[in-house]
Amino acid sequence: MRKFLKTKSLFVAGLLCTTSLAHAEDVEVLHWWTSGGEAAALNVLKDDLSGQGIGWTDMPVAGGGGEQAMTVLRARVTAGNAPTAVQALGFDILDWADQGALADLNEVAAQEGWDDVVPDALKAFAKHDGKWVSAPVNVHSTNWVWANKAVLDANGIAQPTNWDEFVAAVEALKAAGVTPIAHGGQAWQDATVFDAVAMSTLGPDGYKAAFIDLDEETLGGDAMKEAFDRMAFIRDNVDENFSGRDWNLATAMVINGEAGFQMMGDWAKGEFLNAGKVPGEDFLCFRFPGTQDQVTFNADQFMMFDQGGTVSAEQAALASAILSPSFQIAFNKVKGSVPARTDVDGSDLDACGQQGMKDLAAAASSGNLFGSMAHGHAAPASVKNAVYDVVTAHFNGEYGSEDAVTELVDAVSIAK
Amino acid sequence: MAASADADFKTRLQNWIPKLVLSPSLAMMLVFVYGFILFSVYLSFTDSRILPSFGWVGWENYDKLWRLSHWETSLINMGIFASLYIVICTCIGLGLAIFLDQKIRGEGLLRPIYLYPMALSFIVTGTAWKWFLDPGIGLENVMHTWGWTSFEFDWIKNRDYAIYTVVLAAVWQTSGFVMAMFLAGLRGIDNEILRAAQMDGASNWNLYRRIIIPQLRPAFLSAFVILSHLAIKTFDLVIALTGGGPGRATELPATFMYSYTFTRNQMGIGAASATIMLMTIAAIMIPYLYAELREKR
Amino acid sequence: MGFLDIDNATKSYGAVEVLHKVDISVQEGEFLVLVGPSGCGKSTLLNMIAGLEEITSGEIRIKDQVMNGVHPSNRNIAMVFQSYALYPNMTVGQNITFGLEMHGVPKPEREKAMQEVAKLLQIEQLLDRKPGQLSGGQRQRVAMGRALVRNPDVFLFDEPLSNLDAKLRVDMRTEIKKLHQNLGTTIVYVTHDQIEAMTLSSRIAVMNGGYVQQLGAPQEIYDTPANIFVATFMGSPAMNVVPAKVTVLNGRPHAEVAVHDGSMAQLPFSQDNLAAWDGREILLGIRPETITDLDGADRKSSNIAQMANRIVVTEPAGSDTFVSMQLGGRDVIARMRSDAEVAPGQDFNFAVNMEKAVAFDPESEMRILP
Amino acid sequence: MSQATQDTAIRTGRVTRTLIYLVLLLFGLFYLLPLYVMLVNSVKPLEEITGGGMMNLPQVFTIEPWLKAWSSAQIGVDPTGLKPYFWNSIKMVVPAVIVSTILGALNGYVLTKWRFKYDTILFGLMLFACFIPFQIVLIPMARMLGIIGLAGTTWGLALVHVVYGIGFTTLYFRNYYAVFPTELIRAAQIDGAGFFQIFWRILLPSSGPIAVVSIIWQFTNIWNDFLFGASFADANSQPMTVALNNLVQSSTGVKEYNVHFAGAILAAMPTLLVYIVAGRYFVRGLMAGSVKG
Repeated sequence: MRKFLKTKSLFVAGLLCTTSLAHAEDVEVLHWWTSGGEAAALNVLKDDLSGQGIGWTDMPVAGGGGEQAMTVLRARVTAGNAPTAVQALGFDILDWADQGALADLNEVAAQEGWDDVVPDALKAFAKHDGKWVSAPVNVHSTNWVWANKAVLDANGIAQPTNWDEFVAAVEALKAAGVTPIAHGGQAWQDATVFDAVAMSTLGPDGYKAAFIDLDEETLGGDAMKEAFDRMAFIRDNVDENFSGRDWNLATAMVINGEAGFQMMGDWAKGEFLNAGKVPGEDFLCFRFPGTQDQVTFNADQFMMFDQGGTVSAEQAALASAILSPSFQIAFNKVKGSVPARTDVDGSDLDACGQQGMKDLAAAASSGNLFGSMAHGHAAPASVKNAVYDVVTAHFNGEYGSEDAVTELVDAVSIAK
Repeated sequence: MAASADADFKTRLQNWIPKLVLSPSLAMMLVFVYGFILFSVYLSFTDSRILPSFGWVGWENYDKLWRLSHWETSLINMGIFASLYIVICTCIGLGLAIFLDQKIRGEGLLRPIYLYPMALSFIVTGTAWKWFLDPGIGLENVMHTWGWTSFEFDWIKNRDYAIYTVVLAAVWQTSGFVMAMFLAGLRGIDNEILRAAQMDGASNWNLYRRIIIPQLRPAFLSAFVILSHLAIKTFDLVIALTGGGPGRATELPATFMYSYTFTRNQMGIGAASATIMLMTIAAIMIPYLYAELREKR
Repeated sequence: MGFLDIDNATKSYGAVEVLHKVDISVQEGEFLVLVGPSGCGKSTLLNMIAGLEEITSGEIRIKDQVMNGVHPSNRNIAMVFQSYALYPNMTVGQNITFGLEMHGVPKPEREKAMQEVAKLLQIEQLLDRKPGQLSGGQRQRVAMGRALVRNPDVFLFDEPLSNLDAKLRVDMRTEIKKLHQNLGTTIVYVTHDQIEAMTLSSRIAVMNGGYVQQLGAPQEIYDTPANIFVATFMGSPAMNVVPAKVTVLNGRPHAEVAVHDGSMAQLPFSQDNLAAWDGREILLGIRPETITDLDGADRKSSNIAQMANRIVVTEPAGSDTFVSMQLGGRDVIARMRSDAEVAPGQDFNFAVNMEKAVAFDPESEMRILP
Repeated sequence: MSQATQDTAIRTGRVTRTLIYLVLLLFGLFYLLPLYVMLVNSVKPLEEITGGGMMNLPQVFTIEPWLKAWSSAQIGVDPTGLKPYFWNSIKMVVPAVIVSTILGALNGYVLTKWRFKYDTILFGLMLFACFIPFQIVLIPMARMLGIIGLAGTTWGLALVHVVYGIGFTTLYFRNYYAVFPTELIRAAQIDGAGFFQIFWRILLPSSGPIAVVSIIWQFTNIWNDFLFGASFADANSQPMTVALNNLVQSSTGVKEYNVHFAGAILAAMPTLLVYIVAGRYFVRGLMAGSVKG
């Protein structure tokens, strides 16, 4: 076996030579969008392609926010049987590009002028060594707070704009016997909250230093301890049953008025809309207090796997279809996110969506757009998970803020 | 038998056919099990991250591994889980088998009920278990609506107790199977010995304690092998039930290894943990296999 | 050259030699019984003849063909096993014809052969049954049928009667003997039962510890056992072996043996060979049936000695009464007529047929007389 | 003493018996509980489930979730339900079970009746292989499948299951054949039967009980496997468990618990059937071999 695997690039090159030619007319897409809405959105893409005479081989593997799909991908690539396109997030794309496994989409990109319409923060993940390797689908922003308007109104709470106001609001809800914060105790949800809290506590520069540059001093600094203290406050204001809860069940608590707030990405909106709620009337969406100007994002992309050196017509068609304005709008309307290209007409989107587009454009132009740590857009998977470990252990009371900071520095250094 | 030089064709054929028949299985075993084990051990000394790569880093991965606090957690969990799981399954299995062996009416109905959990994977039953254990909608809630409001059962949400819910679900799945093995053992015992013991005035309790249970040794051993192998491989159960949480409180070596190899892109550390796992398994199983196989010779 | 030659056959497992240079030549039509206690190597030897175990060194020949390395099925032998080894999933008929089928005998011929054998063994009505439905005796017949149908050069029997109850065993024994007489086949038969060996065989090989202790006709082995092992193994109750001293009285060697009260009985030998042993210790072998009361003594014998001794226990067994006494410090059994008037504790005058007496060298345990 | 007329030697009093029945029934309930939860909730409309009362019987009975799970639920892009994946599973399970059982039987036969030097060590190696955690073989196995050209096929998947099932089937058959009388093999050899004839005509017809054990064991393990199915199958060969996972684990949107439960029961149906139908023979098979020394 070692002979086959002498060097990394040789290894992958060898794999790609054996890549099957069986799907000459089809594109095979590995993804984890299996819920009704997402599948409907993908169907837009599928129909688009079939209009061009290109078949769609569907390869869904749900579970764990794509973890399961990444395992499958690894097996597929190792077997020399890589799919045409794979749904992927942030650093995973760069990791695969490092392995030399991805296709060079520059030709398509040049034709379609991607460089001009995709924000730089996204390009950081969609391009590798100056080559387009991936087609971004959307941008989610993760530092949202969702609130039940009726509950807030009943308790005389206005939309909080900084941490202290947020604390006051939470205390008021608690006093009124409402669960202040709806939360699901899963590592990635804990980390999503932590993202927002850290951004508000450390400020954009501190966030960048800590989670993007992985600066040990910032990671171990006092501000970080403060962030953990705030996490402890949040922990004290969730209900007893939070552990292991799916995020959409937490959202349901806000929808039903059992809880006041939920910190969650923009995909939570779909739940409100599905429940027949109207943004601004029944529920509020606003940036996490203290992060009004910042946007932490994660973007779903389809990375294109090298199919034997050339980009096939089908693959090119798929990539261009993904970035076509019509698909971007159609998809993001369903998904709750905003388009990955900034030049599309957002008038079809709802109020939250339009707000999101505006925020994104503003943040992008003012340098306030940051990749989300919790969603793998700030640091590679190993670091991300190391942060998860510490955040979730702290959140579940395994150790205090002081220890959490030390653990964080340690865990990140092991994972680097 | 080594074939003599002057053996006839049929005899020579018969000498190598058995080996030939065994060889595909052996070849598969050597490549797909032992080859892969070696490969994995080798990887544990490399800088592999997302895919195997072959930069030699020596003991670095092991060093990192032992610095990770939740590797320790997962080992401790394994100890708690495996010992409780094996002991409880054996006790319940034996107890049920003994009870079921008392000429019970409806045995034909009860036996499949005890056995069926083994037929289901946790992908299937995970949600039901999660619901049942969830204090908000499960047992606790049901007890509350039935009027027992002080009833508390929130282990799955509790860092210190969550591992016991994993044990509970695991016991649910396999204790019936263990019961079947003991039942088979009980049915194989010669009734005359029991009658003789009764003539000697042994009470039922003594009959079981002194005569019957000692005779079930092979069943105990089989149960031990099957249970320990299931304990080591426990993976789906944790993923479906707690996802390793709350926090990392129910992480087991198998889930640890999986997450480092596949979701954290630290294949080297994953391989190191796999190597340690394999060595632990070997340390337990090899003496057992040696004793078992030697005896039979 | 015999019909079946076992020529210096040796068997070892690794470094352990379990059969030592066995040398037996069997004539056509002969009934050879290998007898000995368990672990003596008799079954190993049989398996070697069958080809089920390899020969480590030496040769086995059937009809002058060397059989070493020849597959069992090509040796033209048939075997009847202790457990009968009937294939449980086949009917009796299929069991009988399986071997023929394996040898490619066409179906009509198989049928014919099966019917003949079934008739011979009187199992025609069982042909459609499964072995599980048969009694022990019936299984035994089927097992023999399976062997017979092959019409082999040599029949091998591996303790075929040991799983039957006592009465059936005797019946089957007779049956096998009849079969041998009628068919005139060559048989090698393994048993640990010396009565079977005596009744069935034309020759017996007594084995122990991987050696053939003695090979000979049954009567020869009974009357002149080669050593103490053979002497005590063959015959039931076993031959009495007691320490004695040779004294020459009136020019004739006597065995001087202590009776119950320590006084010496002098038993004269028929032969003079032992004169050289004068004053030395020997082991005296006396078969139980040669110690009787005076009336029951063998009238044809020319050498009946008398011996007074005390009876310890009497055991009436219907046809005979067994009487035990102390002789030479050991328990000795005498076999009397059932109407002999004996009682425990009685001082009795025994008649010993010294014509049949045997003497052994106490050191080598080999027979020195006759 | 009247034991002679009794079947079992153990006698128990009336109170003890009542207690025994009570314990047995309680455990029966314990084992049935998850199935009950799944069944009850699979025939409720979704509103009734979200309204709470996990243990309650349905107020409105509906078969809709079952139909949906089987033929119209969204599995990925296409609303195909579990149906096509069911057949994928069958196509993978049947050959894998048959081949691994036959290989196990042959191995057991060789290891007990055609012993040779070091055979015990070989068996030990096979047995130890049962304990290998499957997670570590994923990557090298994927590469192997790629090399032999079986990547992403049902056959490749079946091969993987055969490889990792042989240890157990060999164990079962070896223990069973160990107590099978060797004299029968010898008799057949003298009768002229060869290696395979002996196996086919003599051993196999008597292997019913242990074959049942082996088949049940392999069938449930392979049918329930998720890891290999997800990793080594492609779009046309994904087994039922992967589809069920896609149905149940969808990350966003409304969770249709009733459909999930119905799907889960559907996915479990074949193994359940196997256990219920063959459970009786299972204990018998265990008795016949695998728990004996």
